[in-house]
Amino acid sequence: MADIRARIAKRAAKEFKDGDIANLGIGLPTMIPDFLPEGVSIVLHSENGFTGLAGTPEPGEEDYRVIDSGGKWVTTAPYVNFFGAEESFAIIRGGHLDMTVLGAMQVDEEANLANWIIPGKNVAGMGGAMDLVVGAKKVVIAMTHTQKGNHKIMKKCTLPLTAKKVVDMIITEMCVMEFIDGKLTLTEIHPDYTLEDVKAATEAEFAVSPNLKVMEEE
Amino acid sequence: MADIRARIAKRAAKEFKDGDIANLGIGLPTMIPDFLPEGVSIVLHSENGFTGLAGTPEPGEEDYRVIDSGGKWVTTAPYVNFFGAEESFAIIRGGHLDMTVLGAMQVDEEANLANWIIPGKNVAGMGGAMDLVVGAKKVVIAMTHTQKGNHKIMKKCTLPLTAKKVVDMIITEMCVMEFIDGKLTLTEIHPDYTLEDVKAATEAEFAVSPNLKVMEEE
Amino acid sequence: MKNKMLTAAEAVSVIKDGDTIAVGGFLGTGSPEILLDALVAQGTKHLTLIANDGGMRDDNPYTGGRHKGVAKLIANGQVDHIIASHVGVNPDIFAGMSAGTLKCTLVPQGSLAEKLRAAGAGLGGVLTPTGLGTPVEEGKRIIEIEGVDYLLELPLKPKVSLIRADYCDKFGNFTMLKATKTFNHVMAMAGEIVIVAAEKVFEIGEKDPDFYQVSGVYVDMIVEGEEPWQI
Amino acid sequence: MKNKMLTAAEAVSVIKDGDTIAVGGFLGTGSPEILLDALVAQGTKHLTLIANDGGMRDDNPYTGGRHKGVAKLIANGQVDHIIASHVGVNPDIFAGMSAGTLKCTLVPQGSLAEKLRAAGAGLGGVLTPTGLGTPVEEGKRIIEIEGVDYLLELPLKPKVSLIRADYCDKFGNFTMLKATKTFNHVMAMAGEIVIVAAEKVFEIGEKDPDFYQVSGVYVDMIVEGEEPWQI
Repeated sequence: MADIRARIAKRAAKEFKDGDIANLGIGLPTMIPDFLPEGVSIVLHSENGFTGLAGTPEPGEEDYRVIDSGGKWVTTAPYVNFFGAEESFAIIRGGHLDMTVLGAMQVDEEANLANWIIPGKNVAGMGGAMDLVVGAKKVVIAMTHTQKGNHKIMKKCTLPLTAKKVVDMIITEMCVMEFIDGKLTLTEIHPDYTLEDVKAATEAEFAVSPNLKVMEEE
Repeated sequence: MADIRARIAKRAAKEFKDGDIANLGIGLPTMIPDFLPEGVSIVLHSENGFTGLAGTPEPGEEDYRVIDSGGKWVTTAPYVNFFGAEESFAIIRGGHLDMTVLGAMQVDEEANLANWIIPGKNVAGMGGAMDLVVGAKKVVIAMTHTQKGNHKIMKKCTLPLTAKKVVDMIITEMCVMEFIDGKLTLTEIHPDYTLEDVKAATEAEFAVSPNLKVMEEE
Repeated sequence: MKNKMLTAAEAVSVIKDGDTIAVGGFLGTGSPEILLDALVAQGTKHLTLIANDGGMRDDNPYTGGRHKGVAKLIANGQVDHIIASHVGVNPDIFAGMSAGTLKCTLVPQGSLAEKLRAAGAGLGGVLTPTGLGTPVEEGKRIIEIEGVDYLLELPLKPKVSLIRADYCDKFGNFTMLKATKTFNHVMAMAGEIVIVAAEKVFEIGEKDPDFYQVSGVYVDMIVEGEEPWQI
Repeated sequence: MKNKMLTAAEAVSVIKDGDTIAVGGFLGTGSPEILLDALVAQGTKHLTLIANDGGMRDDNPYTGGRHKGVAKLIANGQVDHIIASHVGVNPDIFAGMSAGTLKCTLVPQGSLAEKLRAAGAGLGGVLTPTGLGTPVEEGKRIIEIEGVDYLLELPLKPKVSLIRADYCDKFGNFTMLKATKTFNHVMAMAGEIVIVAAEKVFEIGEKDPDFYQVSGVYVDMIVEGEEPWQI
């Protein structure tokens, strides 16, 4: 499982170019900075109000004024700039983020996304997720292909949506899929899996790119 | 004429209470701070981006970064704070100004205001005037009662409007009129004039307050 | 000039049972703790609370063992209705919802900021694509512009806003350091009455004008003595 | 990290004939003079110019005898259409309008700021009472909310925004002193491409983070050498 998560994060890391401004969702996406290619450094936006999220402070070095959007104490890059919610979400919603990478519960053929209501659980709230996926220039979903045997890439999301028609790319341990001219298209497949494996694990209909590539580990 | 202008400014000055935040239009209204009653100091907002407009700098003491909305170099109060247009007009439009005092070409019975298009002249633009009269808590029009014998307090404005139903009070050399329950009402009259004089100089219909007072010079 | 300096107890006495208040900060960081403490002491009930979240309860490892931010009000049963973007961090909120004592309205974080700003800036509303096709659109108008749909988000105006600043002057101009800014500026714009709790209050003119980030025209009351959070 | 440092000539070369540009400042104060000089030298024509006003012509007593702000572009015949709130200070604008060479669209100053901010903040539009019942409402939609009418003001998005800052770092975080802020922040938000001209550019990390007022994420190009205005 650790391998699978790292595989997904590594592949997602390749989507970035130097200087990109991005917001990474909690969990798997936060592993991405560790896997950025040589010469690529990115600027991380934290929706509670800054650009220039860096790492975790040493114990005793915490700054009580600097938390991330999960409430954890964090450190910042030298180019950090802090701002209020109105500015933080103007940055998000105004198209100033090159990319956001988030997990999902479901994605469907129409690029709809569901990732905020877990059935049977209390609804914690969308926080900034709805804004992020509507506002970022590119929305990448990084997730395991299925969840306890259940499909996550659906014909139509059955869970309440986070947003409609917003997903650009899906990266799983099995493959990479992209919405090309609005059509969900398989563009890379991991050597461990066959096309039949991917089809079986995917409820959605998808096209196969004529340039289908191998999803490389390194 | 100088006397008349000072009379109007003096009367307008009495509308302020200590600490009021105000924006004063160009011309006559800028004389108001000189006539504020003892113990009353007000905060002047300049729509190009600050609260704390003060006076005129000594020659050689100009700060090229500090102009007023007319483009003139000015000085600032010790509590000055500077901001951009989005904030300056949020202050204006969000009801954070206690008062604005402006001149007018026409005001009418419905509290409509026309003060931005001069017939036969080029249209310079409304600048911040439309925002000011819509946003300020109280809108006081300080002007001469007539213009070259023409009425300015009309049944209905004939010039293009600056805003609809925004005027709260009119102060002229002849009298003070207020909109009380939506009805234009004469509340003060200057000792130099009779009610008939005011009626002759006013096209609008107006009520006379049962508490009609003398418009005092001092 | 008006004197705006008050004690925390004097300032929060303007808040009455049933009022709508807004409290700045994000998970407690940037929240005005001395005003919240005074409001807990005052015991005002049936509040509608506008905040990004529910703060952090004392058992959260990032609190140093005391309730952080609006968690104080919720733990003390003073809130009937919370309007927030995310309430998952404070378990008291789910408990209150289950018990039927707390209503929760969820608003996307960016829309929450814009709704507050709209109230403060005199806008009748703003159009946003955020929330379209989701449960957020329930009961809201959809406005189409050149073939594109937007949700109409209306202004959200608190009676009282409780703001945290690091520095303030006696006019009310204030400055927030680092990531304590969240929601404090827009709530200062939006509140009918605005109370700022500052770590340090300077005399007017003591600092350069550009030292202050937000104009004191929004501020009605100032309370000194906000402390750095204990880590 | 991307290198954003360029000469003024290199930076303004992204502006092509017929483009829509926005220029910060108010009657020239807070306008990026070195970028405007470079754009005059480049000679780009048929521009649509978004600015608060028309700047000041060299014969205005507040200019020290040289064109201030966007007056340079207008004097040089580079602008076909100006979108502004007030153009009365610069007589070249009335002359151009009379000659039929310059079109002028007037927008209330607060609406101009909000239209730019809407473009930068991803809003589909904002509702405002400003302009209702006046010539400003022509061609605009009126939206009624609970019996109250508002004008729908749509976003205004320039291709290139020219901004002035006093201080900037190489990431693009920037700071404007005193009354030079007007329209620079919202235009930095709104521009597809944003060029900042700064008096002084610092290395990244040289100053405290709260030294900077606006995030460098908006900024694509930085030009050093903006000079204090000669009085």
